[in-house]
Amino acid sequence: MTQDPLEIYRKMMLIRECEAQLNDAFARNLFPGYIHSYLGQEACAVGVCDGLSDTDTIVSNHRGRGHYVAKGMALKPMVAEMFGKATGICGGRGGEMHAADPAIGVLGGNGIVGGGLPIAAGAALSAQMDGKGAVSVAFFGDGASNNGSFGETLNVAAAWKLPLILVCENNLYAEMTPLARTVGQPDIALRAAGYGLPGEVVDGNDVLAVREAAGRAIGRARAGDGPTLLELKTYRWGGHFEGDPRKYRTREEEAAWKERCPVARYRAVLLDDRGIDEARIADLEAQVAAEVAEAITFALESPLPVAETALTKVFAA
Amino acid sequence: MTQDPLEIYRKMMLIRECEAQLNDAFARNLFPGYIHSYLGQEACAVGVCDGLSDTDTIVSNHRGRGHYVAKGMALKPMVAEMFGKATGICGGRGGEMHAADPAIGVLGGNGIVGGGLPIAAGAALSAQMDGKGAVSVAFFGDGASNNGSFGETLNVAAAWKLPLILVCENNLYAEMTPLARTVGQPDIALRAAGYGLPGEVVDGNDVLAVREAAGRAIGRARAGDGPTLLELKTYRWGGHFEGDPRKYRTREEEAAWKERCPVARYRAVLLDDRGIDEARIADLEAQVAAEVAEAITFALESPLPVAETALTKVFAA
Amino acid sequence: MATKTYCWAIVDAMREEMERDETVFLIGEDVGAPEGAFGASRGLQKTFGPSRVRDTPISEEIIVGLGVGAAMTGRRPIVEIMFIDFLGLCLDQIANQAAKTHYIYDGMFKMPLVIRTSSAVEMGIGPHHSQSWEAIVGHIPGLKVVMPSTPRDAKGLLKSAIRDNNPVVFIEHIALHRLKEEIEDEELLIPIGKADVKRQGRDVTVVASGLMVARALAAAKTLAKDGIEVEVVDPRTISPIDYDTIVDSVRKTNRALVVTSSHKQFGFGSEVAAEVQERAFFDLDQPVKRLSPPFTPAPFGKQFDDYLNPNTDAIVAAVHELVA
Amino acid sequence: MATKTYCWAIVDAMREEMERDETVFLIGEDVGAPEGAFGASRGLQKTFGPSRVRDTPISEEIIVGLGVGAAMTGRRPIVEIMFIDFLGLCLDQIANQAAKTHYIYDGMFKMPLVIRTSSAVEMGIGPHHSQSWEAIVGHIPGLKVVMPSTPRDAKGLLKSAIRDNNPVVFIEHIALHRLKEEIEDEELLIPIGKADVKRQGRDVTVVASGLMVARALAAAKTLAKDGIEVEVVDPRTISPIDYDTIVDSVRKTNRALVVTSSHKQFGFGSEVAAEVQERAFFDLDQPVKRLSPPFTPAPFGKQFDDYLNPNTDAIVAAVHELVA
Ligand SMILES: Cc1ncc(C[n+]2csc(CCOP(=O)(O)OP(=O)(O)O)c2C)c(N)n1
Ligand SMILES: Cc1ncc(C[n+]2csc(CCOP(=O)(O)OP(=O)(O)O)c2C)c(N)n1
Ligand SMILES: [Mg+2]
Ligand SMILES: [Mg+2]
Repeated sequence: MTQDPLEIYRKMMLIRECEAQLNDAFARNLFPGYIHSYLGQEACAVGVCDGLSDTDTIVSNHRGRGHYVAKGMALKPMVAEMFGKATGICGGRGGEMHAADPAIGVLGGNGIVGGGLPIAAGAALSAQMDGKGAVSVAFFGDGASNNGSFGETLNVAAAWKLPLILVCENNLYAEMTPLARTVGQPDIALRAAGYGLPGEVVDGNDVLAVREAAGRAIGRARAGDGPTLLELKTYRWGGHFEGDPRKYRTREEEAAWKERCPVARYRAVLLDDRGIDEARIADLEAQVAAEVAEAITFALESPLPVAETALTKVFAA
Repeated sequence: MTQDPLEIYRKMMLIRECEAQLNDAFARNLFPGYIHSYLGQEACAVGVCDGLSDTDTIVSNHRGRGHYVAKGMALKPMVAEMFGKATGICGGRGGEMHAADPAIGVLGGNGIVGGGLPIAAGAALSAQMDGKGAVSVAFFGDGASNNGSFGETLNVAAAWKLPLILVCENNLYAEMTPLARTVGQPDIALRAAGYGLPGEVVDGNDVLAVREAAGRAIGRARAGDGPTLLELKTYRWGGHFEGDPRKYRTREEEAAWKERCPVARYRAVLLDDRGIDEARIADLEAQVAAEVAEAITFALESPLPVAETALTKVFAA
Repeated sequence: MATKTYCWAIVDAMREEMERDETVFLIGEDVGAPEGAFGASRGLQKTFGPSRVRDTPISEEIIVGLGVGAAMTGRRPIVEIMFIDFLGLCLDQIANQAAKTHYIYDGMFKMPLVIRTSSAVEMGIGPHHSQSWEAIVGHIPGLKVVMPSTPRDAKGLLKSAIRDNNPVVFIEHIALHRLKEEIEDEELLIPIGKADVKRQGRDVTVVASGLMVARALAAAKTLAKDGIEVEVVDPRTISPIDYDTIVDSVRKTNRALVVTSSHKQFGFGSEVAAEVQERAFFDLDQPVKRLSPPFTPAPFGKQFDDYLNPNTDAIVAAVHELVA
Repeated sequence: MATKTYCWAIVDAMREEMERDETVFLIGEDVGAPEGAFGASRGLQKTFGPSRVRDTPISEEIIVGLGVGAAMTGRRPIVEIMFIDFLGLCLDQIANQAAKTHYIYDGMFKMPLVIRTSSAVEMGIGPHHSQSWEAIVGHIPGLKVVMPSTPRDAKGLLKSAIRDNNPVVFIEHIALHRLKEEIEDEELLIPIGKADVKRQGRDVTVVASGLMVARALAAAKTLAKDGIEVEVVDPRTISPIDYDTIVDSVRKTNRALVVTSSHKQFGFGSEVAAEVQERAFFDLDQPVKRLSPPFTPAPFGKQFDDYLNPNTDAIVAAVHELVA
């Protein structure tokens, strides 16, 4: 775990800036395709990944940039991938929903809701067989928790005591449908007990709370004590994708959640509790903004992959 | 619900005899294919179905004869179906894993473990839309509760308050694998709470306990109060199918469960608590045995369907 | 007559059938209050209420299963699977349950179930949203599979599908949703299983489905300038295929090309080529040709899609080869 | 040399590869302590322990998914899906995850995953255990699909599949499990993607897979008595298909018949017929014929299976028609 409290803030700001500047590029018609923004959920990815090292793995979903950044993916190739550029980490083939980096344990995003959970369990099985204390994390949404793969994964993870941390980012919506309309009971974490693993509801907008809960779960997993389901209550500031008119919720609800901004909250902690001065924070913010701007410029200026390359790498040698 | 306590006994004995005489036919090489015996689980089907009427529906699984008999399927066409005969209720096309009768609300068995749960939910949705208080029951095994369809069904049923009773017959094994090896927690009923519906563990070898619990669940469903998950703890006396050498468990374990024979237990209740005399019971037993023998003879003497009929009824008019 | 988009044609078909028959209902992700991820259920929940037009959780297996159970108990469900790429999560309910129930139970149950789904092949959305999997459902006996290429066909076929007593997989294409066409005000029912000759011609038969129909027609226009008259046959129904119409055309033209958005391997192109050569071998002057995207996943980005998928020029070139 | 059953050949292949490479492991329903529902993992858990040979719950989606995740992190999983009829429960993990991961991530991950599964078509077990769905996985780019018809092929292909860095769907047939053949004691690796000419002949090429290979050979014997020499080609690999071998044979015989246990519609027969007519049109004296079960579900009972599935007599008759 990071000892430097500013490092946590830097990661959160990296995500925040990345999302803001990508939305900006989108608004200026510079982005190809959909953006599934991670704005508002920064504390989730950063709090969880803070306890992980490069030998631990994560599996992401369609809303993955926060996870990629928090796990330490290099910014330029990550952003270039979002634009589908040849300089992207997957050469531009993956695009907005798919980036990966085996070197730091990022096993990819997914276009299939719930598709990553079984894969994360597979990575946990590998880690268990290796016996070196590595863990696997699955990030998924509240919507994914209603898919069949969720129950299968909880059960297998509990039965085999896999070193798996199941992180449900409950942002209250799946596309345009509020969670309350599609579940019998709104706390996803409560589903854990029935499958025989611990489950915990955490304030997903409080990075320190997430970090603590994740730390406990990671510790249990490393010690061979099996999986944990964490439900991080949070909110997706944007629409399902950029451009979504968000008719399914009120501007008041959005404003109330923005009041609980995870970045601002942690900034206040730094200022008030950790005695870090405003100037240092502002400095870091400027630096992060510049870094992201550079990555976006890099992506915009990068070439598209040559179309003929689509015929390559269907099979591995 | 049946008021006549002997009627419940008759149904249990019908199942018991049916299974015993089918096994006998199997031993004499008169049965085509596999027999998934229901011996030992009689109280489950009878206890649950006692609260149902013909307008209520059930969905069964691969171990379905108990359900068919308990729901009132005519014996001869049911048994003939098991033998794949032209006189079977499905003309012999369904065979041992598939019998149905829309007239009494039997929506079929299934060769796919877990395949029936979503269908039962669909029938419950129909019943809810009809608004006439009918309910739907899904029978499935402990093994099926580990399939993705289980979680999806619990969640939808709870979210929509469907008039659905989910009956898990936990007989401790899925094929040759004991449940304990494939779950993190052995009580399937405990999974209900996390999805927002009531769950209850019931002694599946006590027909009155099953009947009572099912009655409550059916009552809730009829009243519009939504679904219930019942876990009936029971035991499969035979192997997964007849001929299975049952190497995965001890003869002692089997003997201990046979001590708790659901049929003998209820027989004792009739004798001891209800003051029904031995002769009347023995009479009924003889009558049931004869009825089953007649059905088996009917099936054995019936012709196989003409092979060319396989080309018909792929589509409905 | 009114000009309608493909998307509105879908909405109209459902609305008309829901008005006509109260056992018809619609469920799926975002189909209710949000009125469809692509607007294909606009106004329906407002008219028919939240019981008959319901949002489901992201639970593809039970979405189809709910339809199966409801169809067995007297209703006519329309269930929506947002993208056909999600078929892998619900194929059991489609192929083992919906497709076989009428048959297994000796005709005791009808299965008037419509599974509406969409392809987004060529829209640049990447590998999990760019597949054209009609062949997978086409391989299953007991299913009907429909893939309309125009607004009018979409409306008429969807209405027929809803009235059909069998499971119908109804495959829309998101890129066609904005296509416009005049549609008569009278009731429109287009029979499932009938191909449509979209253009008459004597020289080459082009069998094209979905997105490819418009391109085949555009290619035919170009080729006409060179004096090559192409007959364009849109099967509309992928299973069962109307081979009578296709083979009649080939008997006349003696040359055939099949153009699809799905892979050649085990795909629609192979199916049609195999049957046509069997039925019309001695009428063929050339082997039946197939034009398809190559056998790779679909990477993210329009440039890949443009490269991988057959376009009008490729159709023109393939026809030239056939008549050379 | 030792005589081995098809089933023991499978066991031997896994045992040898597990001994050779400790990253190989096996999971599936009943594969561990019960040693396989059909005995195809006999002795493996005893030798390799319960961590490397594990019983899973009845959770097909995660069975494959566990393999995907483990393969991405350096292992070589063998996962068993008991019957291919259960593909509808795990097709997403096979087709969208396993098949595409290497491609999407630009080659950063290998996917050395074997999905072992079985067909029981023709065994009288009824509609949910009698399908031959090789065409469904054959339609997916990024997968290899193998379907051995003899013990020796089973062993050699399974060993190759385990060493392959790509996902391989390995389709056994339960009825072949007891088939016996002599297999060399030396290491046996049969390359994926190579067809095998099981019998030489000059008059007609019969392409047969799985259960049908033995029947094609039996038919060839009968036909030889009438002076008709049949060449029997067993593709062994369903995807990618070794068309070079098949087309070479057809160029020689000028007549081709494809015999399969899967439906003609969108099936292996159509795929082969389409490609063969495209590549060898002017060498063909007759259209490529296909012999397949009719397009119905499989009802319970041997009499139906015997009626529905191609038998030796039907092959003989079809060949006679081709040479008529
Ligand atoms: C299996 C599947 N079903 C549906 C979709 C379409 N879809 C994409 S994202 C999404 C909502 C996901 O909601 P949630 O899991 O809560 O994640 P969030 O978007 O809120 O982060 C849906 C329905 C999909 N991609 N995959
Ligand atoms: C989806 C699926 N997976 C596996 C099988 C093979 N199979 C048939 S019955 C069975 C065990 C089912 O166990 P359970 O649900 O507990 O029912 P029981 O047989 O104990 O009554 C299995 C694995 C199947 N038919 N369907
Ligand atoms: Mg969400
Ligand atoms: Mg069981």
